[in-house]
Amino acid sequence: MRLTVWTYDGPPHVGAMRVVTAMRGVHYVLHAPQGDTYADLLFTMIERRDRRPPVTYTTFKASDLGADTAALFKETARAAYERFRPQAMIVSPSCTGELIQDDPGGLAKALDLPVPVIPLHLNSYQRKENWGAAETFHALVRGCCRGRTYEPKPAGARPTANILGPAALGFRHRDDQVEVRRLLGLLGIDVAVTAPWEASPADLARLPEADFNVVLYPEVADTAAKWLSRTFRQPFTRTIPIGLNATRDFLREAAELAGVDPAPALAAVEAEARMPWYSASVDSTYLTGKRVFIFGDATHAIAAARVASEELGFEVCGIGTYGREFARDVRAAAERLSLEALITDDMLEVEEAIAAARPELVLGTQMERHIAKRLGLPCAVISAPVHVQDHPARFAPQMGIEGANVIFDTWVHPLMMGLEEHLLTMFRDDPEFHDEAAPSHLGPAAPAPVAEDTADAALAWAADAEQELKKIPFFVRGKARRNTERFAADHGLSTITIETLYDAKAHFGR
Amino acid sequence: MRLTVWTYDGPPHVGAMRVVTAMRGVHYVLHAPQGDTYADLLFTMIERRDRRPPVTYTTFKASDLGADTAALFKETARAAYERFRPQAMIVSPSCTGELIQDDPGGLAKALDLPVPVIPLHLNSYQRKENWGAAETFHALVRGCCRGRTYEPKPAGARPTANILGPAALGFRHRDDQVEVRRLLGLLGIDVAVTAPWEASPADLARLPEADFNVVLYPEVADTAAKWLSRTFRQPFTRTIPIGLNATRDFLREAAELAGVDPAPALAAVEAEARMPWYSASVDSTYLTGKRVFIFGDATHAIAAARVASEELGFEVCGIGTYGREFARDVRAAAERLSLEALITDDMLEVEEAIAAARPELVLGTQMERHIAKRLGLPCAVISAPVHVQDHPARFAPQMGIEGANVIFDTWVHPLMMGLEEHLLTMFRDDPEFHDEAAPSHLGPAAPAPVAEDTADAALAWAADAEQELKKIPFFVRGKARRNTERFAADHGLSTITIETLYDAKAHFGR
Amino acid sequence: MTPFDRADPAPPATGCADTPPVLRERGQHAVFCGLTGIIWLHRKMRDAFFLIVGSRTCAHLMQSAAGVMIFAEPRFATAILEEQDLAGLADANDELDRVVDRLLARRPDVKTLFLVGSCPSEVIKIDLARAAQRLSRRHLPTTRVLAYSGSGIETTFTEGEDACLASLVPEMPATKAGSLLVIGSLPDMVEDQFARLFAAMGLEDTAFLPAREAFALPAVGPGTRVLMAQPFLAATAKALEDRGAVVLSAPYPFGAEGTEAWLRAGAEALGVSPDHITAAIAPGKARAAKALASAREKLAGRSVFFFPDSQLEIPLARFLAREMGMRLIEVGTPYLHRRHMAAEMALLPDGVTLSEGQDVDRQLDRARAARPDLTVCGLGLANPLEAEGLATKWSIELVFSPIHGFEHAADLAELFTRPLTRRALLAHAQDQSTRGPEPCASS
Amino acid sequence: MTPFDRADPAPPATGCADTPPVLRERGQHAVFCGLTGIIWLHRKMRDAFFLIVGSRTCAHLMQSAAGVMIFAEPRFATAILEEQDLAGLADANDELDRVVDRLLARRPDVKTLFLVGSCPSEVIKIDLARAAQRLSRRHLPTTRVLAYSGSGIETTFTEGEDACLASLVPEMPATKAGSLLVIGSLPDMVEDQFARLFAAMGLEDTAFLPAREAFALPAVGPGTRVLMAQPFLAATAKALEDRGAVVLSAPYPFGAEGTEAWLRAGAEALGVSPDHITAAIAPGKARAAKALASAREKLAGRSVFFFPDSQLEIPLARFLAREMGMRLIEVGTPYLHRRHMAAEMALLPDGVTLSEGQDVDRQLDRARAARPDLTVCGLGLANPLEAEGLATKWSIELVFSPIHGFEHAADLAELFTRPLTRRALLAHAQDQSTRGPEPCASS
Repeated sequence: MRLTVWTYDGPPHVGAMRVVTAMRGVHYVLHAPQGDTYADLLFTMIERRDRRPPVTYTTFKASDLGADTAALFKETARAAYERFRPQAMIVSPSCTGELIQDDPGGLAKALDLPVPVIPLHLNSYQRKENWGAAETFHALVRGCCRGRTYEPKPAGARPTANILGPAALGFRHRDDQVEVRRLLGLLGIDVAVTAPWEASPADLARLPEADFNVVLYPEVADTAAKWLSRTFRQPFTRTIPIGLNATRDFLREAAELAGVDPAPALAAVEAEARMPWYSASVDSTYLTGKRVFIFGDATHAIAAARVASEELGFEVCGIGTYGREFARDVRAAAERLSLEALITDDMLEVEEAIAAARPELVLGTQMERHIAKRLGLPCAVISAPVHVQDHPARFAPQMGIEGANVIFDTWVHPLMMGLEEHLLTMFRDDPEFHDEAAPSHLGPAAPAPVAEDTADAALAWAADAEQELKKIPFFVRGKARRNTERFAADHGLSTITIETLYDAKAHFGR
Repeated sequence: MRLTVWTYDGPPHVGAMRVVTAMRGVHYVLHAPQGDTYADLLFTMIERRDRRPPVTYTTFKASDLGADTAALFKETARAAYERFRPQAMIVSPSCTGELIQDDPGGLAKALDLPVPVIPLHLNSYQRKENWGAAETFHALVRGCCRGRTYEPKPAGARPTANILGPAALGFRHRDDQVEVRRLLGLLGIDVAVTAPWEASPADLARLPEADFNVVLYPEVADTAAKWLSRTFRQPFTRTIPIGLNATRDFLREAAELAGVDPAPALAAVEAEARMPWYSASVDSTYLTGKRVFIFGDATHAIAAARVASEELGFEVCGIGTYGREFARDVRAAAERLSLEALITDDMLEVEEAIAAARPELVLGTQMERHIAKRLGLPCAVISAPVHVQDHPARFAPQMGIEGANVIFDTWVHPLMMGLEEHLLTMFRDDPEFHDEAAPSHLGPAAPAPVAEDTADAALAWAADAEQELKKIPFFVRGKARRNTERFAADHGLSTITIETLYDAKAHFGR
Repeated sequence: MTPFDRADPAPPATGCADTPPVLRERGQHAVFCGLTGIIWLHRKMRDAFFLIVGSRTCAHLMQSAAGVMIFAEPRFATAILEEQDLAGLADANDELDRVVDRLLARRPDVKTLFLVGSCPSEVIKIDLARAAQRLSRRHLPTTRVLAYSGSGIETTFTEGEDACLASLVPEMPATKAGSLLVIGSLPDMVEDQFARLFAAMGLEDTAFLPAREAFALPAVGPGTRVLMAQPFLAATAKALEDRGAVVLSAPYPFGAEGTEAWLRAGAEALGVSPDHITAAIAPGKARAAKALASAREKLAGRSVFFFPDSQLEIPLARFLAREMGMRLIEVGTPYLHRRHMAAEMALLPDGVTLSEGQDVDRQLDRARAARPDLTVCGLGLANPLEAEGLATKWSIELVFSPIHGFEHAADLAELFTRPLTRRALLAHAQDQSTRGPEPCASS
Repeated sequence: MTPFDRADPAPPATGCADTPPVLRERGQHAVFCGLTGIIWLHRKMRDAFFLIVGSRTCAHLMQSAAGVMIFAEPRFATAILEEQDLAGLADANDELDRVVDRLLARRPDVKTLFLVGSCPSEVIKIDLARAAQRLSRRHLPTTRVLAYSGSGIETTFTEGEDACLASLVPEMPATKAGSLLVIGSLPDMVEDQFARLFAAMGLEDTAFLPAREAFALPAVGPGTRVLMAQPFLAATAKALEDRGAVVLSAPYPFGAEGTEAWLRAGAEALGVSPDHITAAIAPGKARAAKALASAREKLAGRSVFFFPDSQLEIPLARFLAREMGMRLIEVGTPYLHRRHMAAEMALLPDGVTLSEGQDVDRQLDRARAARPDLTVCGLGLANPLEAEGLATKWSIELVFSPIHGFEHAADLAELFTRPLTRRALLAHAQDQSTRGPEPCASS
């Protein structure tokens, strides 16, 4: 048993729902008790979808367990087919369904429906949401491409690519694919199929026709892309175009796969992107070296680390993911930053790590927003799981040129602005314009008290040193406290005096 | 003398700078002391422009006053021409310059420069920034169109329009014109000239060639559009396409002026706009009847009132403007909402009006953000003057289809979300999930104490009634207090009891 | 009784001769399971903690249904079963002990810990009742450990609260005194209002279950008269009867009519004179009448369709029909307890269709065919129906909001008028935009 | 003296034989006027209020230069002159009285009110000094009213602080005691650090002007030794000399070297022994040396170009040249006071170009030609120069930030390294992106 307060990933069948809900013409029959129907509201409320997910639940009860739940499944599956007439169906048990061992796949096969019925094996007691999405997408692609064989592309045709990965309930999937389609357009590459987003089973069957695949979200599309690569010799892109450097890399990678010249597209990036100027303009100087803690799915965490350190000039002081499937990649990214990656799906562990790192900005999921709020830290959201507010009405991609603009605004917004920091530094005792005031552009709010516990119980702060510490503006006070205590510990001091404070400052620098 | 803490409008020569800084090929010689050069940073810092404004200041000193400031002006103007080689120049004194009565226009004429030199008469002790912008644009248009005459348009040509109004330092001018250009594209109308934004004097000279003018910001373009209408029989649009209803109206109005069918463009609005669904979706039900106070320039205040009441279902409880030139229009808009408009440029008066209205949301300028913060009210910015943060990197128009999406996100963001409101209502005494918590999606912040003064000194709250009032969630408590006190006053009660509180609730409704 | 016993699934109908016909449906249900009640229970009982023994789905349900909006660390958690837990049950008990020890070490302020059974824990038959006894022995007197089931194979939505409260009943101290006990979670503000009203009738010692501190349970005995503030508490009522209490029959306190009848039933049972009651309730009753008048203008003559959700459907439909003049097309309820609904059903207008259970697709067909003016349904259905042009009221709000009693009668009505008002506002504005352009620029 | 007198425009150079050549320029200045000092003065003196008598431009300057970022109601305002005020000056005085009465009624906590002259008020010759006397008579003992000019035709940027402090000097009580007076606004934290250091040398009663409460002015007399913490206080120094004080000559306390020399000058003048001083400053000096080492690595050998701004340019250039090893291309200063800069100029390296006054376009031409590694300039020029590929440091930050003394020597250096670090970071990353794609996806 694993004690859990909040979860990052839902169960694997929710991943399956994210795939089928994004698609058209697929129906999912889930062998599950009635409580599992809550999952519908993820899509209708958090993502504000205007249709029910294409899912039918058998909603068996305790009284059915003694009777024939297998018959209930067959009856439900047949009725669902009759009502929705999908091009393909998927079937699986939810976690409770697994326990009663009814074999939905076999039962559905026995119905002999006139469309492909694809059984999923989701291992609910081992696997999680993203794995479920990848497995479902893979199963659907395999199922729909059955019988297709590798055919060499005719020479001289305009290059084409599929966009793989965008699913329902993803973080900005709706808008990312629009921006990536634009990037491919800049290269003169046509998009053959985008999937699962609004793709039908017939569209999936056309996947092998494209020259290569663009994998936007490895969490969803990696397994399928690899199968397509093995089966139809379709290469796929590995760069996630989040941030302008990655966007440039992506353009080069896609151009190479398509055999086109990336130069015009790269020139368009330089001409159109606003983020480099916003980041270079002098008001952004104060962003330099701000310590950020990053946590999210692997794709967004790795991308955020690169954007933060290369394009915004932040210092990444912590990085982690809840996505164990891609732990190796996150560890590698951490190593490049001389950090140790935090691989966990225990939100309390993440909270501890953030509290210990005392960052000046947290980039995370909705869960890290909880944590940052409690610790009194600024935070921006970079990855699912997210709030209804992170499915905005406006165009808000993370990828490509406009994605970089969006990232600049979003990550800088929670911070105190440059000149304001200095005014605060100078006059922080002023009764009207004081230290506890929130950044002036944020709401009618004062920051929650920053957790100011001394980490090491063996250390004591002299009263005047504590007083002197309070003269340091709150947005760097945590760091000053941490550095001073580390300095004292390293030097075997048990009491921290004003001198210790300034010795530590001289030692560590600002 | 007028005692002023903050100003909404700068001096008129700043309006002139907003016009020439947006343009290309114009230079402005300003007869002004050195302190007036601060205005450059408005453009380079707040708007992050990468070029100095095309302005040369004479920067006369006290010691020059005894000597020949006129000679200084001439020397400066000649040097500026030599250095910058503009297509046209404008000259004027700033406020101090006006006092020394040197007549820059006459002096510049005497220089006999080989380009048009247009003198401005800005009346710094009477007029303000927006008037200065309108006057400057008008003067430049007249100056550059000198000698042009009305020519009927050839029949059968594709319809064309100019976009008039976007200037430097405006509220979202950069992005609005992109969106409006797209709207005109949907109608099949070509944009001939956009001005002043990136227009040259030569472009201004081409203005009379278009079929009609689109006035985006009457504050800047109204005077010029009227002159063009009188002089070249060019009609101009009067609808400002902020919000979807106004966007539809705008499309119909432009279609009529161009003689085209608006139906395809209107259909595109329905197909593309996300705001109607976001506003209709059930999570938005709680927005219904929220009381909003609106203040800004006339254009944005009037538009905001329409969007708030028609498209978001808010109740407008106050509207006003600092733009006296368009006071009549704001009064008319207020009358349609059964309100009296607040026409003032005294920020303290605005603060009083907001405190008295106790709105649940403030839509205003940077100044109202100050006020709302002090009063503990949520606020979104809808009009200049604005902060550096309101010149975002991302595409953030207010007009057209995407503008409506942006407005939805921006105005709803400061509010507590629907379900959250209800949880708060139910369990507001819970020590962990309490009333003083900020909306959960906002930063590490607790709302400032809402000003809870009793308006009428003759009224007293019984202790248990005060206690009962505190059980009402803070986001509607202000209204409950105001209603109860009004009820007590109307009924001649001097003490407010629990019964009074509930009597008032029954009387006024929720 | 174990915490997993539930009320008799089909008690004989009592005292209600002319009940309306009931459409019993079987098919896909789209209703929360009983775990969901923890969302309000963990906020209402401030010294309690809820530990669900279940799957990742249970944990995900909890945070998705409302959790992500609550920023403080919640007073609930899930012990997620993993592959190895499925193999050996003895190990599962050890695991549970370990998890509870860790939890209570972290939260020593917890005085009542509920172990909450789920679908998987029920199917693999982990005996949480026995585990609770074992853990109570270990952690009392600091922490009392109880167990109940919120599993979706046994409970729907609000039945989770019923099972939870029922598990508290055996812990209540005994009394011989005569007094009133109101059962069902109420918003604190509403609880205070009812307490004030009963106090005004001389019933100063009216008790509430659950109390704000779960550890401080009210007493129960033969003198106890139980007034149900919520209709879904059959198991709790039965458990109280087992302790000798008398459960009163009354309509539920929704709307002015329901509130008056409910207050009278409680007060009269304790011997308060009708005149005394009339005098005590007069101001609130008058206020409710006044406040409801304008809502009635908006609702009268409109039709309403209830999808099953919280078992509040019948009392709310009664209020909408009788006080607001609405037409009831179909009133769905996940489960119909005829005895506890008898007083309500007697008040329903003729010709209403009641439905029990659900086949959600067929019910949607009926709703689409009827095109009601207002559809009351869960969050999974609301936006899709809005997109089809039907105005909806999301039903879970009716469980969270203060809607009981005189002072909130108009708030209750307003929850139904608001979607209609909004649709009218937005639609009107769009019609309006066929007017000519606004005179925005002039002078 | 009236508050509008300024320091002698060209005092004879003293004690500095080999001063570097000075390029005197005439042309467009791009420097703030003296009003801007109110941005920090109104925060430093917490009982003071600044009423600018000026135009809408003055009000707009104040909020644009920094105001919109300060959310509390500022302790400054503008009495905006309107058309009718220009006609009759007698009326203007009445108007001023009315505005001041209204202001003080609203802010009864104001103990010192400064009437601040502006370009328009100077040109139309409103006599604010007389007005201040009249208003002081009316509002004392609650509020003292003083006047000075911050007009841009008479003062540049930091000269506003000079004029303000000079206006306070006649109000200072007299003393015969010998003590140290530090003049110039310092961040509170820095003031505390200096006070601690002087106290460690036995100078417990070191006073600061301005004090945090403007009403509580320090005393002055023949025993007073004045140590200038900022270089731009010529008028204030002169006014103190008129009161009998002796103004000490020293480098300014920027960098370890400047700080030590400055502290020594102050302490020695009060008779502290050199050894005592050496002992007291040793820890801070050692810390500064240590902390500055890494900054020096980043700055040594790089070139720097100063546009004129705050008169801090020469001391800062001295620090950058001598302690950081930077090459000085041009050091512009709006105004060069040779006497108060004598100790600094003696320390400047050979071959540096000093420029006084400004022709901004020609100076930009020189900067573009020199392509310095770092350009220190105002906010109007910084982004345009960045866009041309020049790294810049916005100079106003040097006035706001704690940069004085040992403990902030590295912070001062860091203000110059940061733009270089940032440019390097961002440029490096862009080069890096010519690497192959990141291995983002795998399994």
